[in-house]
Amino acid sequence: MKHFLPVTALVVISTFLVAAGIDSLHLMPQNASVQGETVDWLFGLHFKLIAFLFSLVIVIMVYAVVVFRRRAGDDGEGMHFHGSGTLEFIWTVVPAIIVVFFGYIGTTTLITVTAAQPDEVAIEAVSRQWVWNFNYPDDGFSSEELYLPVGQPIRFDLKAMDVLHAFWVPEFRVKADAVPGRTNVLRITPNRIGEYKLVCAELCGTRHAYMMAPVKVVSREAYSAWVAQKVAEEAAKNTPEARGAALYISQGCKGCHSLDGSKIVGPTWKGLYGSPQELTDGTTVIADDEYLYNSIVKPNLQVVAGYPANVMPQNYGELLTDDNINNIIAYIKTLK
Amino acid sequence: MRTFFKLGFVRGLLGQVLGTLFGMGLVTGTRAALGYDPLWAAEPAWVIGGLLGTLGFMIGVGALTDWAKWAIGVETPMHHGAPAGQPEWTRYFAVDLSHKVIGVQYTVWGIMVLLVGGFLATLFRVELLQPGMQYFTTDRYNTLISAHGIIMISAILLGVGGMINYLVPLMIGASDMAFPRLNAFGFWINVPASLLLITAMFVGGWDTGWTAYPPNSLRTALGGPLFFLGFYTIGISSIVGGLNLLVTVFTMRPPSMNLFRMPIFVWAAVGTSVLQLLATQLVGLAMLMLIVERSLHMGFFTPVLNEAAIALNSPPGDPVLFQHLFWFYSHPAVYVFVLPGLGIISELLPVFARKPLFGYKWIALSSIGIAFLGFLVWAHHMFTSGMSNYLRLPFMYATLIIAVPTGVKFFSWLGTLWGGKLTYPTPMLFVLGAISVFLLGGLTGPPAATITTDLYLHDSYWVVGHFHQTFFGGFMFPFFAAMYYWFPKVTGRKYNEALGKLHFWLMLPSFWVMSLGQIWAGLLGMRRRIADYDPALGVQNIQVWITIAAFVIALSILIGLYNFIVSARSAEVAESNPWRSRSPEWQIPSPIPEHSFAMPLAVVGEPYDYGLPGSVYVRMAPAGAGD
Amino acid sequence: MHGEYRVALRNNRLGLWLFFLSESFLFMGILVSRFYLWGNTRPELNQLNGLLVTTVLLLSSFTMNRAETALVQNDRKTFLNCLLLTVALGTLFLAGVVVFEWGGHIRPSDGAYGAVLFGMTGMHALHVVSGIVFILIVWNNGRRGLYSSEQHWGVEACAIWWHYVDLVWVFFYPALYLMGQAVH
Amino acid sequence: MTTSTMYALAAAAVLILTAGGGVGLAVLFRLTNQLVVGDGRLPRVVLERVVVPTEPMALLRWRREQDEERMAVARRVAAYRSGATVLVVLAALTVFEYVMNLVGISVFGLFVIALVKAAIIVHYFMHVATVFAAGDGH
Repeated sequence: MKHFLPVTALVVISTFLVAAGIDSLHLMPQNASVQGETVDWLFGLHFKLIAFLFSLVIVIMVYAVVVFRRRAGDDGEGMHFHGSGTLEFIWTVVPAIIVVFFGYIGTTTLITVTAAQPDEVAIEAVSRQWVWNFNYPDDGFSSEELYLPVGQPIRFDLKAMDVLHAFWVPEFRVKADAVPGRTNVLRITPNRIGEYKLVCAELCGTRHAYMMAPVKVVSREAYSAWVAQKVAEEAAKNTPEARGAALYISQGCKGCHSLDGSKIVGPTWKGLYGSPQELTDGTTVIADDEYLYNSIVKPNLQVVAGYPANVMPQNYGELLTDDNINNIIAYIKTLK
Repeated sequence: MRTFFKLGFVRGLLGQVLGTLFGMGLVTGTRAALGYDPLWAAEPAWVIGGLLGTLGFMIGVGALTDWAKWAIGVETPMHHGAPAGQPEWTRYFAVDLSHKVIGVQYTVWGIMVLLVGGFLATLFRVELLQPGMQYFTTDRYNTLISAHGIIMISAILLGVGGMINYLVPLMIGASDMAFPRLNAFGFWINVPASLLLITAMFVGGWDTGWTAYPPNSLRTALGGPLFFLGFYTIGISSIVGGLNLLVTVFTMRPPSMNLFRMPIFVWAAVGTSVLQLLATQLVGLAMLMLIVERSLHMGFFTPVLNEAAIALNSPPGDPVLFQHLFWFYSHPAVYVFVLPGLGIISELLPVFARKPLFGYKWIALSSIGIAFLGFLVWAHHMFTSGMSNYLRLPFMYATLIIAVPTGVKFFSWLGTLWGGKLTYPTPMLFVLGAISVFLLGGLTGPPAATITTDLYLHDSYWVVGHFHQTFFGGFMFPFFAAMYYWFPKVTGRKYNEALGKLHFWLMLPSFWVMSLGQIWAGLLGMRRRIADYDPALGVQNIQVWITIAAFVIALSILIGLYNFIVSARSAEVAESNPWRSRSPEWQIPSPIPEHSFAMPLAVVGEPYDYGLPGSVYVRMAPAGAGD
Repeated sequence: MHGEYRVALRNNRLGLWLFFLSESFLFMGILVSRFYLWGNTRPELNQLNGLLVTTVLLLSSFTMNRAETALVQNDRKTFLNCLLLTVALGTLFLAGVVVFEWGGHIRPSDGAYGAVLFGMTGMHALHVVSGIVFILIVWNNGRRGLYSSEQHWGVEACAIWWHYVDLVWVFFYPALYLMGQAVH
Repeated sequence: MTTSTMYALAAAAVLILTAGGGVGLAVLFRLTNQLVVGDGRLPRVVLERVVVPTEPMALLRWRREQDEERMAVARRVAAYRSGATVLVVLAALTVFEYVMNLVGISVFGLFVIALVKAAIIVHYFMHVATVFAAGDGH
């Protein structure tokens, strides 16, 4: 019993020190969503438990290591006892109660975080290698930037067009995978005006690290103004070139083909139309309408030297109508 | 030179090369016969080549010889000792049926694979020192992290195999494992598998991580299928190893050794083996499905349907199915890695505390409890995959419950330390280090287990930190503890205590720095598996610390290996029981003779009655006596 | 019986059954995939063919059992003949699956139907082939008189392996042909 | 195939199997018997007159020998017959399974039937009990 007081005192002191240390570190970026408040609250609870359990085990271990070390000249054996059913029972049942309690808290908070809101607005987040795209179905336009009105519950419908991606804005705390063939739902109510970054959290290939999109949480007035501007832009988009430019973004061409002459994964579109292209089989063709059409529909037919085959999806012929393909070609023609 | 070409290992390598070439020729020849153009199709050629190369290795090394002889009805008596007319050392490079040789083979090959995996880690740690790409392309980086993952996993499985194969038959007084030939097969299949994994890095690599999630893994480069094949082959080793151990423990104990008088490590080995035997099949299946989906376009995991499938009204494939199959193995695999390590901790603590293991039965049953619960928690790796709450919640509860048996282990270890006469030679230091590190892993688990907080932590660096803590605390530290502890038994010589302590005091603090850095980076919002990070996250300083710590860990491991190699060759001869252990393997000479126990064992006491005057655990009894 | 043989026999039996347990997880994984992907539907398959191959495999299990019984009863001729009969029935089963089922209107690349159908039958067929090879090895060794009515672990292993392959089909047959709504 | 045709076919099959099969079985009785009980090397009926020993000890021994021989024959017949019985039961269960599916049994019901079949195979064909015996063969 002579060890009981010092050990207890050390555990208590250590618990407070560790908990205070964790608090002072500012471990996470500033929260910016209603759901995040629940998440952060649970994190706080977890950190307190961690501080206590860490101190409990480490203090007792270090104490034993120091106090029960073999002194010089002592050749005896340790105390002889095989265990204690009471103790084992206690440290089975108490942790079991604690984890069930945490399970219960986990359940209620999960229900809070995933609950549908009556006035929520749906936004479709479409992911492709390696770009994000946001469709605002209520207003009929799509955007590369995610604008959100502050205080407005949002339901994100997550879609993936090729491989797995995951939708994560650290400041919003919650994340969900975008799975091909499914529509996963993520609910976020942003509550803090500011600029954030949406990142892809599921390894999705070569440019995974760079798969980001800007997120702007703005006041409701600014949001309405932005929507009006996007709607107007949408109306102006009715030329083939403009539709092509929109397809360049919405179909993910942007992920691999640059507009400024730099090499990403596929050939740049700058100055592409009418230029000679050297192919892997050694021949050279002029990039005319037919060539461009074929390159979109059957990308492996004529592969430009220096670029890998099999990277571009083979199914654009099914995804795009001929009109759309011609719009894209019209757009490419404008890129001198 | 003649000796060199007679080594099974060398013949195996030749066999693998020939088998690979034959497989490639087979594919190309078939394509020629069927009139396909072009003749060379890289993927089927490499897959069939890899498969036949593995077979070629196993034929070349001689792991299949006895079974082939059995098939044609030739007697195959057990062979003991080096191959006829060859020096003693050659048996370590050939198929040998002694579990002691196989244990050493597992361990040494495991350490070599570990060095490869560690080397890859140092490479990409350098890349992460600063934002932007400095040394690699993103593709090369992705290959490095993927290869680091799977190569380390195979290294850990090899280390686990080494400890189990060497120790368990000795601890239960068995002459050998139940199926010595299967045992040798189980080790040697790892060698072509490791080579497949390393080859995969050089034929295009793959960028899926070790988890190989489709559809990305269906589109990745040629390294992908070779990685699937290598993973599958490692799985075969796990299955036969687990099977062999279970039979050994259940049938080859002396009659006087009941289940609760086995050394505690044997319990851990049983838990591990059950998981290996049963769960591994599922990841094998998942890998096989990936291979056939890639080569035959069987749409298990792609939601896209062709016209014929639409006409059939066929449902689409689903990428999430793969995750279920994969994690049904790969979560229990974590317990395959850590249970033996936790067993080592429980085994060594009483020896260095000079008192009985606190709560033997509770620790033993907690191993089985963890193994059992391990089957019920796989979907916590998929909390963000879009499962409904009704599915997610039971997995959350099951995951949290695992904290209970794990806690029992921790508190029982503290109970074992309490009131002992503790000494701190290197193995004990590693055991204490393991407890502290595994504690970190245990404490960073629950926030990832409650779904609400996991929605933040999932796929972040927190997870990276968490599993490195569990693997270092549950495997690496106990593994080195075991290496130092049984070194005198295996080699008959003493290791260098000063170098051992240097190893420990470099490795422990640097690991703490590394893993706490990873945890912190994760909380700041850093994702896993990214080649480049956003400077705005403010994690660059942390990355520098992690990288420095990683290099110190690498240095400390090299010091440890230097110690082992030099000491094994020229150090002082050790006494047969330097730790005054009660376990059977310490009651016989070091190094252990070919037939370990001259006389059958009789268990006459409790395994961990340290400090009880006059009591012994086992007695070597002439046949028929005892019990 | 010789003591060493007894010990080995006990180990071998336990080992083989543990392997069955392990294999059961493989086949359960395949069955789970079937229900995960197909749900309560199935493609239209030839029912007659399904019944026929099932019957053939069932008969082969009977002949295998008879071979083992004959060996125990020291009836060598029946033993060897029944082994060959089993090989013949096993081959017939394979032919039924390969020719009629694989040659049907569904190809492996046809969505989840094709993938699971070929995955299930393919993995099972792989085990049937291994069983046939095993039986041929045992037949050859039996012909040379390597098994006695007391000591014949090879035969026993081969027989229960073959029954295990049949056992898997007991679950695969309804999963492929009977369970769920056939989709036209 | 429509459901009604399937019903018709199943009914016809049952009729043919019961009527035709019964007659066939009766006709092929001897062959069937051989199929069921084994290879025909069973001891034939002994026609010559049996000399029964009169001396008491010899009589006892003779009776024991007679018993053992009968027992051996019975065991052999039983061994062969059990295989045939299992075959018949499994076949019946398969037909039952097929017919029940036409009637509209649930997936769960089909699983139960499969489990019963599996249990029969595991017990009678695979001799699962030998795993738990201490290796004493057959």
